[in-house]
Amino acid sequence: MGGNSNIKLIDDNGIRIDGRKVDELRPIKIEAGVLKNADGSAYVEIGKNKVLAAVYGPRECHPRHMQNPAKAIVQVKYNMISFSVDDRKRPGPDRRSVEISKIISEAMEYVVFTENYPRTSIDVFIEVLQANAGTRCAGLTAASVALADAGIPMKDLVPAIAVGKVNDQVVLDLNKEEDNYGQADVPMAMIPRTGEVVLLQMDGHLTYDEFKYAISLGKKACAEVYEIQKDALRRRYVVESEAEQEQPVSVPDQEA
Amino acid sequence: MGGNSNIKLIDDNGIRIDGRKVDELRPIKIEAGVLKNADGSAYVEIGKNKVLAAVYGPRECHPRHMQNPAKAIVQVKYNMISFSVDDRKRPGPDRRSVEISKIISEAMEYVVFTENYPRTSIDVFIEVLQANAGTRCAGLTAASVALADAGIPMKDLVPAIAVGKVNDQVVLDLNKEEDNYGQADVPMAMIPRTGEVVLLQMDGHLTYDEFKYAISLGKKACAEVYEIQKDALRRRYVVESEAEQEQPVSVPDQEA
Amino acid sequence: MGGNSNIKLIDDNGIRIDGRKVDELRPIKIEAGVLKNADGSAYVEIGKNKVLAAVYGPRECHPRHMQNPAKAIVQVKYNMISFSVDDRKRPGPDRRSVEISKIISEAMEYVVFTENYPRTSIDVFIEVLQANAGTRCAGLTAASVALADAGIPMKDLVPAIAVGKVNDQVVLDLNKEEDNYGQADVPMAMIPRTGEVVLLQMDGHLTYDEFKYAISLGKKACAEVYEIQKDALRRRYVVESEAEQEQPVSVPDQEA
Amino acid sequence: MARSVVSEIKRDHIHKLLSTGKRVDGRAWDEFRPLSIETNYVESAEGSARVHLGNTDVLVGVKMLIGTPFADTPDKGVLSTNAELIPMASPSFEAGPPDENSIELARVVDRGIRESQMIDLEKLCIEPGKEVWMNFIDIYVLDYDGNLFDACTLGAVSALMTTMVPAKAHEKGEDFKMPLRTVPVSCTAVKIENSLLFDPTLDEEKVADARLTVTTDENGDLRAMQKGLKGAFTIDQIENIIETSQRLGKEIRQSLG
Amino acid sequence: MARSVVSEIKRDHIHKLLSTGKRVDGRAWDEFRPLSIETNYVESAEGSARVHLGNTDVLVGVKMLIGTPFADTPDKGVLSTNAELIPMASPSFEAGPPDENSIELARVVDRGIRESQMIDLEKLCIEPGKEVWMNFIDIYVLDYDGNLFDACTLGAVSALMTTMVPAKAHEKGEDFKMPLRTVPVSCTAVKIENSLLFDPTLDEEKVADARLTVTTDENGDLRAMQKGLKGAFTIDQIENIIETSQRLGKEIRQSLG
Amino acid sequence: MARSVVSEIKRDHIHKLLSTGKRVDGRAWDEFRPLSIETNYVESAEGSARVHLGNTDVLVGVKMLIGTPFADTPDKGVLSTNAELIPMASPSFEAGPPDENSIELARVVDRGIRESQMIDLEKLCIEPGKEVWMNFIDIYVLDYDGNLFDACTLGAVSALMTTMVPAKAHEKGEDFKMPLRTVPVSCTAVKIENSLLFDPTLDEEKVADARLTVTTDENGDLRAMQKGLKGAFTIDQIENIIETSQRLGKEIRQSLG
Repeated sequence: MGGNSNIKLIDDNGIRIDGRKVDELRPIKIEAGVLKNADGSAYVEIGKNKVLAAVYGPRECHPRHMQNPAKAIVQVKYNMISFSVDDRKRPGPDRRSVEISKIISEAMEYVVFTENYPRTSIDVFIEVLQANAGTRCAGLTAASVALADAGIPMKDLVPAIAVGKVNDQVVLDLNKEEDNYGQADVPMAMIPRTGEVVLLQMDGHLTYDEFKYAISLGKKACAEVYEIQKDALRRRYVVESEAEQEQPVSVPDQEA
Repeated sequence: MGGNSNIKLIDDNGIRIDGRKVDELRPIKIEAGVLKNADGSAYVEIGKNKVLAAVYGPRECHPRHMQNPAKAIVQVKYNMISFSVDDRKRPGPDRRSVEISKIISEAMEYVVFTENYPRTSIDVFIEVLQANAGTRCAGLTAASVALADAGIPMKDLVPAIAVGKVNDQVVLDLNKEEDNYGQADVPMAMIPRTGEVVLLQMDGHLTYDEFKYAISLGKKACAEVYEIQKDALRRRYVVESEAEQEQPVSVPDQEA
Repeated sequence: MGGNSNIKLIDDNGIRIDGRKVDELRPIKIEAGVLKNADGSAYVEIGKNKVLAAVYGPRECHPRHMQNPAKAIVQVKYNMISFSVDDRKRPGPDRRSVEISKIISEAMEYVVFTENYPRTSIDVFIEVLQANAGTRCAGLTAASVALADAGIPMKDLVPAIAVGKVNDQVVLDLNKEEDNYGQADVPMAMIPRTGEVVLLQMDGHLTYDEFKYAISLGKKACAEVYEIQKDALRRRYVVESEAEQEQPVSVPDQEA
Repeated sequence: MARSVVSEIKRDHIHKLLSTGKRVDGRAWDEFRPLSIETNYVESAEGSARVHLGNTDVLVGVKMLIGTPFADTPDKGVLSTNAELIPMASPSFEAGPPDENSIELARVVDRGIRESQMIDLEKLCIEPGKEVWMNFIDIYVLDYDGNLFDACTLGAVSALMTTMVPAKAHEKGEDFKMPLRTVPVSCTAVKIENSLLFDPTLDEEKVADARLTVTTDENGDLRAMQKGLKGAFTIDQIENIIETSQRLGKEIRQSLG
Repeated sequence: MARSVVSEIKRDHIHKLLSTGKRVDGRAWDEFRPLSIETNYVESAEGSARVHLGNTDVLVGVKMLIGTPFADTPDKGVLSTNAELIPMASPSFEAGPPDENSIELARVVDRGIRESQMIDLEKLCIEPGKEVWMNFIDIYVLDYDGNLFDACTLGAVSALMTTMVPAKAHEKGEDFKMPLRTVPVSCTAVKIENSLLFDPTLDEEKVADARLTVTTDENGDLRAMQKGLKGAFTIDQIENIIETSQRLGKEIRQSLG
Repeated sequence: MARSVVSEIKRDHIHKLLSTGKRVDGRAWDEFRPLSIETNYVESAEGSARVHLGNTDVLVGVKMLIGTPFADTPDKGVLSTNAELIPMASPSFEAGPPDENSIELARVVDRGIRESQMIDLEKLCIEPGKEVWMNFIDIYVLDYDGNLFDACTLGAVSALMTTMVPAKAHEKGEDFKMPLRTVPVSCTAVKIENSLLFDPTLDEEKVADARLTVTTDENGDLRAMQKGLKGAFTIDQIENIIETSQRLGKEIRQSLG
């Protein structure tokens, strides 16, 4: 967090530089089933973020010593492509993406019924194509839609959003400028039905009261994102059903 | 390719800077069976290039997941030693040598009767000791002699040569200066008996007619190289037969 | 070795900059059993060196292809922590530590009854916390105490010490300044009971006579170090016996 | 096991159809799959293009940085091409540094652009021997259904055609369009037994004996070629592929506008 | 196999005790293990601390070098935090480059120090845009018995509190104390079924469902948080952990002098 | 399996012969195999030598670049020695970065050259603290039949003796011969039971208990030593090896001309 910057990011009417109110999300677009090879996939746009998620599995777990005889392991790899940010990022994992992959993996493992698939691996690949703050939340949001698209049983979808503090105000869903010059960032993921928090990080400076307010904002936003996730899956289901009726007989294994 | 350079590399009598005619090969020297540990080996000098090839195998294939239950895999590693070029090359594979290793592997796999050796690996190591343009062709030329020296059944030997374009003329077997300042380079490998092309690359600028002429030059040159390869094996066979008659009884496992 | 430096490291009374005589060791402190997780451990201070050694094993050998069906392998990893030296050392093995790990491994393998534990690995980790010349000898000295602490049968403990040459005199147990500006360094490890040398290196410049004198100094010093090693184990044994009598019943597996 | 039985069945199916002159998806032997290109797909890149060629889906971005030129070309910008076969795109792709397949792919794409002299690298020199523009072309394969060579060359060429050099942000004057001279197009064919097939799908690639990529320029001249896979071509086959690539290249180039 | 039976037994034991409100080692749910900190443990470091928290044993050193600042913070020193989970410390740690566990550990410790603005990085600027002090905080875990986040944050904070900037050796004037502004303290709790336990031992971590680390400053304000493990927290539980961390943080901070 | 039976037979054979005072190839215990050295083998190196020692075959090249000196030796050239045990040379060598064997080999060769002060590194300083010559000695083992330490030291020393410093190409005046002061020679012996054998073959190395390498200078003084393998030496044995190395070193040095 850049800390107490003098840059004015919220005007006197409480309007942010992209025209939003402090408790308003950026426009969100979610699509399920966007890739052919993956067993499940999803595309998420939130503001200027563009994120793809693909799921392979349950499949044989490599390396074998990572197999769990009692359940599947969920391995999420979060990655930013080299030109998704202003400065070219060298391809390959950096320390930030290793940490994010770990906490998203842990969050997803909570909702997937891993006991159904002992000894297997469920691999989720998140690629950030264009980044504009909040990519780990967009990635997690995409991941659970992709898992559902892959037909993997889950307790529930996992919507995620970041709350932050800018110009001494708690605001929802920071954009890039707010993230760069803001005072705090709280990425979180919550299962709306149960109120359980499966991802939570914080950095910057918040009083305890500010934090409690931030969490309440995040809770409401997760519920909104959740509806958009469900809607994407609903649309996907319709498309798939129609496709099944139209599909011509062709290569043998497409029938299998 | 450096492109249309003004450097005059062919004189008015059609003679190149090293005294050759445009369709003339550099002096070639091939020797088979030059290393003791390898199952087969060959040394090739073509102009100032000095190249060694060694074959190990058929032997157990590592890592195991690369094993093919139906046939052997041919793994060629092409490498330039650090002081084989003017600027010291850092030891270890670079992107260029990875690509060359791949295309030479593919070329060799075509001629080796890999079905004879299921689940095994045939490993070919090419080391460029001194480089002077055309090392991939010299390496491939050495590789098939080393395979024959190792007693591995093959459809045929694989002679290789580069054709190029210099001062707007198509010329055979570029040397280093011609390669640096030339306009096109076409490394190729052809099995003389069948006319099959197993390696072909091109970069630079050629009209289609120039290309066709280049291929015809290369075809003739491959036939020449082929004779020198066979001669090396013939000489090797003679030496070996003589050695067998002279060999004293010594360490037990030499008898095995 | 810096070679014939003009820096005076021994005064006219034969006293070194840290007050020692030429054949005098730095103060040595050894403690066994200093870590909880390791199967055996030891801490060695010699002058300003601070070194920890930990032993795990005999345990399953990874990777499996390194298993020896007839005996255990001894794998020592010597490492300097990043702030153990004046210039920050990048974490991870460098070439120096790879070489030292190898020769310490070889020395330890001689004394461990490896035949007792076929197919296993005995892993020794040496961490130099603070370095002041002679760390490989301090590490080897710590390693055999840690092995004894782990209850692994050995022919004997292995004391090690460096002898060197400073201001044209052969001196025992170089400190950092003597090592930096000295003329020769001879790290050695000798089993006092048998007089067998299991580690020996030399660099710098020694006449043969100087070398022979150096070895005789080292031999006496190894006997001194040996006594301190044994004393550490004796103290450790007493502590352990007392602890056994006092230990309350607690977590189940501590009883196992 | 199941997977290899399926692939055996697919192989037979492809061969049987080919023997009657047909491809599985009904295309002619020299017909490309539907092609769509969306340029400027990623704002943070100086140029970018997302290419769908049938079900093959690739994203290419161009980033431009200021750096020092190579010692032997002090007055030229630097071109660097990298390809990532990310595990998202196929169950057969693994995470990790570029392997031989992605290296070959990057180098063949690079060769087509470099050898056709598409980019006027002299115009990307800021101060000879000191400062030049470095072009990083990064290729990400998002979904893999065959013929990456052509899809990625198309992506790289399209991204370059929309690239603006960000001079202003680096205080080097006004932004300007990437200085380009020609538009190279690559066409790839595989050989399956004695049939030649352009723009192979993944299923076709898997049963192919040999592969040839031909990159041509506006004049139909040859700029780069790469033979691949474990089979051989006759010279007739090579000439057939070149002539067809010259023809198809012209059509594809027009669609690039 | 034997190992997993033991761990099954341990798990049952921990659960059974917890159901009666007790921990295996007799501590209260919000009680830390005995803490001892030896500062200046390593002379060759500019600052160092060896921390024993129960049987967890970590050594932290600070090295200071002169380097160039980042382009976006030309007037600030650089902070770099690294953690090594060396195989000496646990049979489960492997040699090699930092894995996801050591990266997360280093980043959480770093975040607590960075976001609390503990170090006055402006005072570590020598010449803006040219020369600044670079702080390398290196964490070595020597013996692992749980709760590395708190032990390592304590080690890093203690090492920084004793760090002298070696200006003289670099001909940059007189040595001076590391310019510090605040003392962040992290407190970590795990959730096992419905119990919350602070400063978990390794055995407790192994059976825990979720973990939360809260780093607070002198005012009890929040500076960094990290939720981990494969379980979830309710908001009530999170608030309970934060409030307890504020209280425990104050006590621990006093002991740092 | 078959391989290990063969090695068992070989071992017995070697032992049986040694018990009668003989080596498998008929040499005396202190006799080197035939040695041939071809210098200037590779034109692109500043100096090079190909060494055959019996069936051991190594190629050493010296490349010289201009670089910056180390901070603590601002007026000295830099020496860097690297050894590659390439898979061509033996079925037991694997591709990849240097392992412990090639690192030990490179460091022992380097130590002999460095500690004997063979190269007058002060004469390789161009501008103190700014520019010096960097010597890269690269060792490639082409065929491995034992005693790499001595073959590679001979190769490195011979390559250095023919090295011309390429000053002209770098616009640093006229080329000049590498400034040398002495010729170090290493002699290596192994111990098999109670026999000492110099210049061991691969078969002898495989059954050896311990190895000792002794590098001496023209005066017979000791410059570097390295004990290896999992056995021990008595002091008497060490002294025997040193005295013999002094004698053999003198003979070998003469053959280097």
